[in-house]
Amino acid sequence: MKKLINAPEDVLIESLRGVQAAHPELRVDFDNRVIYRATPKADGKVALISGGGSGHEPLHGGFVGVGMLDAACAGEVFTSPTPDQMQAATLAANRGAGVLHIVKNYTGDVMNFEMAAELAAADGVEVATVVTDDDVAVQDSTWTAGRRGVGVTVLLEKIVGAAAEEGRDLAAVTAIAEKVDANGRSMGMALTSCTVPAAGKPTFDLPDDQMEIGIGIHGEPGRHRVPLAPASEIAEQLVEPILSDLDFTGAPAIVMLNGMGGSPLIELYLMYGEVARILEAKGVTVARSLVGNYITSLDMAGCSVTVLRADDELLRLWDAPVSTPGLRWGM
Amino acid sequence: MKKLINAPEDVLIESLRGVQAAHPELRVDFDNRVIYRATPKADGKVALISGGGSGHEPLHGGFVGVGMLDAACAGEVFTSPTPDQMQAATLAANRGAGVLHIVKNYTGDVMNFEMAAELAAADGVEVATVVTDDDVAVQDSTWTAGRRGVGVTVLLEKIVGAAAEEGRDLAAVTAIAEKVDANGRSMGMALTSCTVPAAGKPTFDLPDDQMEIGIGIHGEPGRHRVPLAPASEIAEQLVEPILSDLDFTGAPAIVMLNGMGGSPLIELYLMYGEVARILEAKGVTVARSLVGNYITSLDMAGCSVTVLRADDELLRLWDAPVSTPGLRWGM
Amino acid sequence: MSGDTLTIDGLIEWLTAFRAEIAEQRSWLTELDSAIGDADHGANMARGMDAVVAKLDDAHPETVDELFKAVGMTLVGSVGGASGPLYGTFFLRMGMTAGAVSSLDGAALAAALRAGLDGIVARGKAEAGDKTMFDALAPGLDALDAALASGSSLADATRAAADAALAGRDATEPLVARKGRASYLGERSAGHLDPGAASSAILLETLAGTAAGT
Amino acid sequence: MSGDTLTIDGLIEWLTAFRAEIAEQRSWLTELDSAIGDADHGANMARGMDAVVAKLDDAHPETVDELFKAVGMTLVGSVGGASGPLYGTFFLRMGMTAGAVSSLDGAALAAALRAGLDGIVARGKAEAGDKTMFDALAPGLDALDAALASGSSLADATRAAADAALAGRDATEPLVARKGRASYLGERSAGHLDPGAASSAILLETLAGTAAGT
Ligand SMILES: Nc1ncnc2c1ncn2[C@@H]1O[C@H](COP(=O)(O)OP(=O)(O)O)[C@@H](O)[C@H]1O
Ligand SMILES: Nc1ncnc2c1ncn2[C@@H]1O[C@H](COP(=O)(O)OP(=O)(O)O)[C@@H](O)[C@H]1O
Ligand SMILES: [Mg+2]
Ligand SMILES: [Mg+2]
Ligand SMILES: [Mg+2]
Ligand SMILES: [Mg+2]
Repeated sequence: MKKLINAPEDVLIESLRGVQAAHPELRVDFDNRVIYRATPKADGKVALISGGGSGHEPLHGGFVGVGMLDAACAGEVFTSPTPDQMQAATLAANRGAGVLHIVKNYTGDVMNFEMAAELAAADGVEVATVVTDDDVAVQDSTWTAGRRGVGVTVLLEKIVGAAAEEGRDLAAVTAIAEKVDANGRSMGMALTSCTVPAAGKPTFDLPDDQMEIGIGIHGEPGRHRVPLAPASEIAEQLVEPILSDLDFTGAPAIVMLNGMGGSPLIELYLMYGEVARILEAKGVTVARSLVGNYITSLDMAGCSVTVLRADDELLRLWDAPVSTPGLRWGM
Repeated sequence: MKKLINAPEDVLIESLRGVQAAHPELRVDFDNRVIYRATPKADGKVALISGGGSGHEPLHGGFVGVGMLDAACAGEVFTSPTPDQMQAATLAANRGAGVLHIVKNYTGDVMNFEMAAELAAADGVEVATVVTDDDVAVQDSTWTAGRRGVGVTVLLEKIVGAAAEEGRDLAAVTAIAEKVDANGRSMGMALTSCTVPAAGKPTFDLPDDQMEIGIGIHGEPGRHRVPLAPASEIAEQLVEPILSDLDFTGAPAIVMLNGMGGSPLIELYLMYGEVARILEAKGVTVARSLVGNYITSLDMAGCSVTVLRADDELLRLWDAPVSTPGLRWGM
Repeated sequence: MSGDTLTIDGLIEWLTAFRAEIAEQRSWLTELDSAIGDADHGANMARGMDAVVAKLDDAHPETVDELFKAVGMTLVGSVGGASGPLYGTFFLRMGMTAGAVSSLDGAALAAALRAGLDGIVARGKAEAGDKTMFDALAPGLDALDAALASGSSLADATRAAADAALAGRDATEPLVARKGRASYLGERSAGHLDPGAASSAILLETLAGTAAGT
Repeated sequence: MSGDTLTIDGLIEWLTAFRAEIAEQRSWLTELDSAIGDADHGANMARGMDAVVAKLDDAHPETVDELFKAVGMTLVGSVGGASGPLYGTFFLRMGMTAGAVSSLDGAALAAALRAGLDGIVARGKAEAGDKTMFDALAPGLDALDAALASGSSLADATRAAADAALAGRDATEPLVARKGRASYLGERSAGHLDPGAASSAILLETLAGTAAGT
């Protein structure tokens, strides 16, 4: 394992130390492993909290700041944080208008956030929860864990963050969150596995002439292993399942071409070119786009595509000022 | 070779297509492979042009925009662009106040920009040139090619871009550029090699228990191959040669912890924590910092440290608004 | 332990043995989780049980409910992931059912374990054959109940439970997962043991070992 | 080619042969550049010479200066890196020195090549022993001059030049680079052939081949 780390068990806390050193605009609670805005938002506004396993940076800690999250709870690598972390974040971030928990749909994350919400309710804080589940690689059904929450989480945190900043109440903010989740779809692929520091070796082996289609963001194998293909075909394999899952025509789309962490930007732009070409051919109008590493899987090489069916309101919230380490514009 | 590409010879042009699709605020001249601001700056302001081999993204194309570059010329991967590209960019970007060429110190880049400056001068455009050479891994001497230009190029493009935006004349803008270069030092390391698409395999082999210290940004081997070490020791090995080359005490420093492209953000933050700790112990006051992938070497895993000895003027220019795909704040 | 009951010390012995065996099997559990999950089950369980043992070194619980509450809260607060709330809930419910007693006989132990399993189901909604820890625990507790009903000693009954859990764990191999991360792999989840079933089998195995006085 | 001169067609034959041999040796040149540079010399030279041959298919130059100007401009405009301006300048200077003639005899060829090398030095400031293309070209042209001075035929003189260039190329192996990218490696640049010296040796080798009528 070749990594810029000291001991595997210290990766999380030491990385948080770097975050605190690099970002005076953030405040890191090292005991609870929670990243807050150094200056909390005004009283009376809904607070947004997210969190999850580490290894997906900039998600979530890199999205704490004006216009996005109020706090992010960092779990061990690929392991949901614990209820006490979430409860601490909920109590500290609450400005009296309630707290929205943004949870990616994984059994662990859902259960831990559920317990945290119970604890916070017991402490008298109003908590609402949105669970993202946008990964079309996973078949949706009620008798399974359902779809994974992946790329749409980034778009949701931005858009809903803007709504909270505007001062809308918890019900309205939650409704927008649900709208974003309902209208977003993602699909990912991997050229390589990634290496969890505590595991010390790649999660799976992938021969030089194969790739995984339908991966999530935890270094897990995907739905299919297929022969390595040119970028144009990879783009087809990612976009097609998205478009067959939801009609994206007749509305402005927000599109993210996300890198999994180990793929260089030159390749991500190349992939975005292919994706944009296909979307145009299929009659999808791209109104906004984002290309880069936003929700990653450690050092995995690969990418994912997220398409959000937007409307004027969502576009306006998307364009609203945001100032976080990972996403910044308008201020 | 596992990459998100089609044919190796099409990587550059197809990636530019993605850049154009993702960034309506930029205009790509595909014939000349030059990236411009879609809306040129006002007449009478100095224009800033840079360029170099591709594979270092976001440098340089990702730094075109308000507050930074006016145009960036893209060469083939790791290959300087040609004089005709640079001449085209110089003529198109000139707003009547002259053009500064920002050149990283590599024989090819220097010679091609030299020829371009000759051509532009023949066309009546006033051209000044700054050559960055901040890599302390390379011994400085007059009978060699001198030091490589690496990380300081990013800081320089930002700071000098702000100076040009303020309306200072070519001599003043050039003087600031020279000041930044003279006061910046960098040092890099690699955990892995990278793969140039046209070469099809890693530029060098690096056993699992070794790393390269003193690399540049072209996937080349470094000055020394040493045993793999914990992050804290790697940080020492990067910071020590920088601090022994220039006195960074008694002035505010701007510090960049840059990823080489294949290292995940969690590791870069961890490294930054180590670097910040050492700098503090050595009496260096970090006034501003930047952590992420800014000047990369394709998919190489590793990082570099850049430290700039700043002053009030440079800090003010650093803080000035900037809006590019790769760096954005204040607007 | 004294005869056919487990005292607080006996229960702590069990938890200590569980922690030791988890440490031993840590890489294997992670390997199982690499195949159909995210390669952290070994680290998760090891972190949690290390915390539990550290906690018990400090806490000196006097009653079984205090003991299991401490275990459950520690797991919930230190593990995260799916296994944190599930194992945490398991022990919290065990404690609530056991009450403020100082030892558990066979029937009380079986009732507590059953309540723990019900807690897992309440949290995770797993059913038989979903390819989860349920598939090791449920047959294990069924075997425990049956053995106790037929008059087996605690040692023999927990041995039967451990064997059944092991068989249940092995039976997860061909299953297609319907819960947890492995469910994202669909058909590809078949052909691998479930990591949580594997750690649960270890839990009942170490219980049998403790009850046997080894 | 006719006897002891190279006509325009002969020179084009040379350039075509150079392009073919570069294509042949492309991976090797890139491998040399991988060891002490940035792994693009093969791609650079191949891209440039492909462009040159495509250009000459269109351009039909009537005089040697037109021919070499077209070659030099094409290389400058298509190669980039260090080799683009260097090889480009080499041919531009060759054309300027050769002038508007329709063929080159030995002396005229030698003078043009010498001017080309001077152009490389003017651009790149390389000296003997810096571990660059200079170290293949300079001994090659010295040998050419010497052979012509002693009355050798064009074929024999260019053969001597090619052999000397090859020896010069091989002699770059132990050198520590002082120019170009390889200089960044310091001592570690020793023990490897210089890629530019290797392509330059091919340039003179294919010249000898053409002059020999092969
Ligand atoms: N809904 C559920 N009900 C019961 N057990 C579950 C459920 N979901 C997951 N598990 C168990 O949790 C195990 C995985 O635990 P672990 O790897 O520690 O957490 P995570 O899946 O969050 O990474 C699975 O092997 C499975 O046995
Ligand atoms: N200053 C110089 N003078 C002469 N030749 C040089 C000089 N610098 C570099 N070269 C030659 O250029 C070759 C490298 O060319 P190439 O790999 O195409 O360009 P780059 O070094 O820009 O990647 C070197 O092997 C060397 O022979
Ligand atoms: Mg996990
Ligand atoms: Mg090059
Ligand atoms: Mg797991
Ligand atoms: Mg090269």
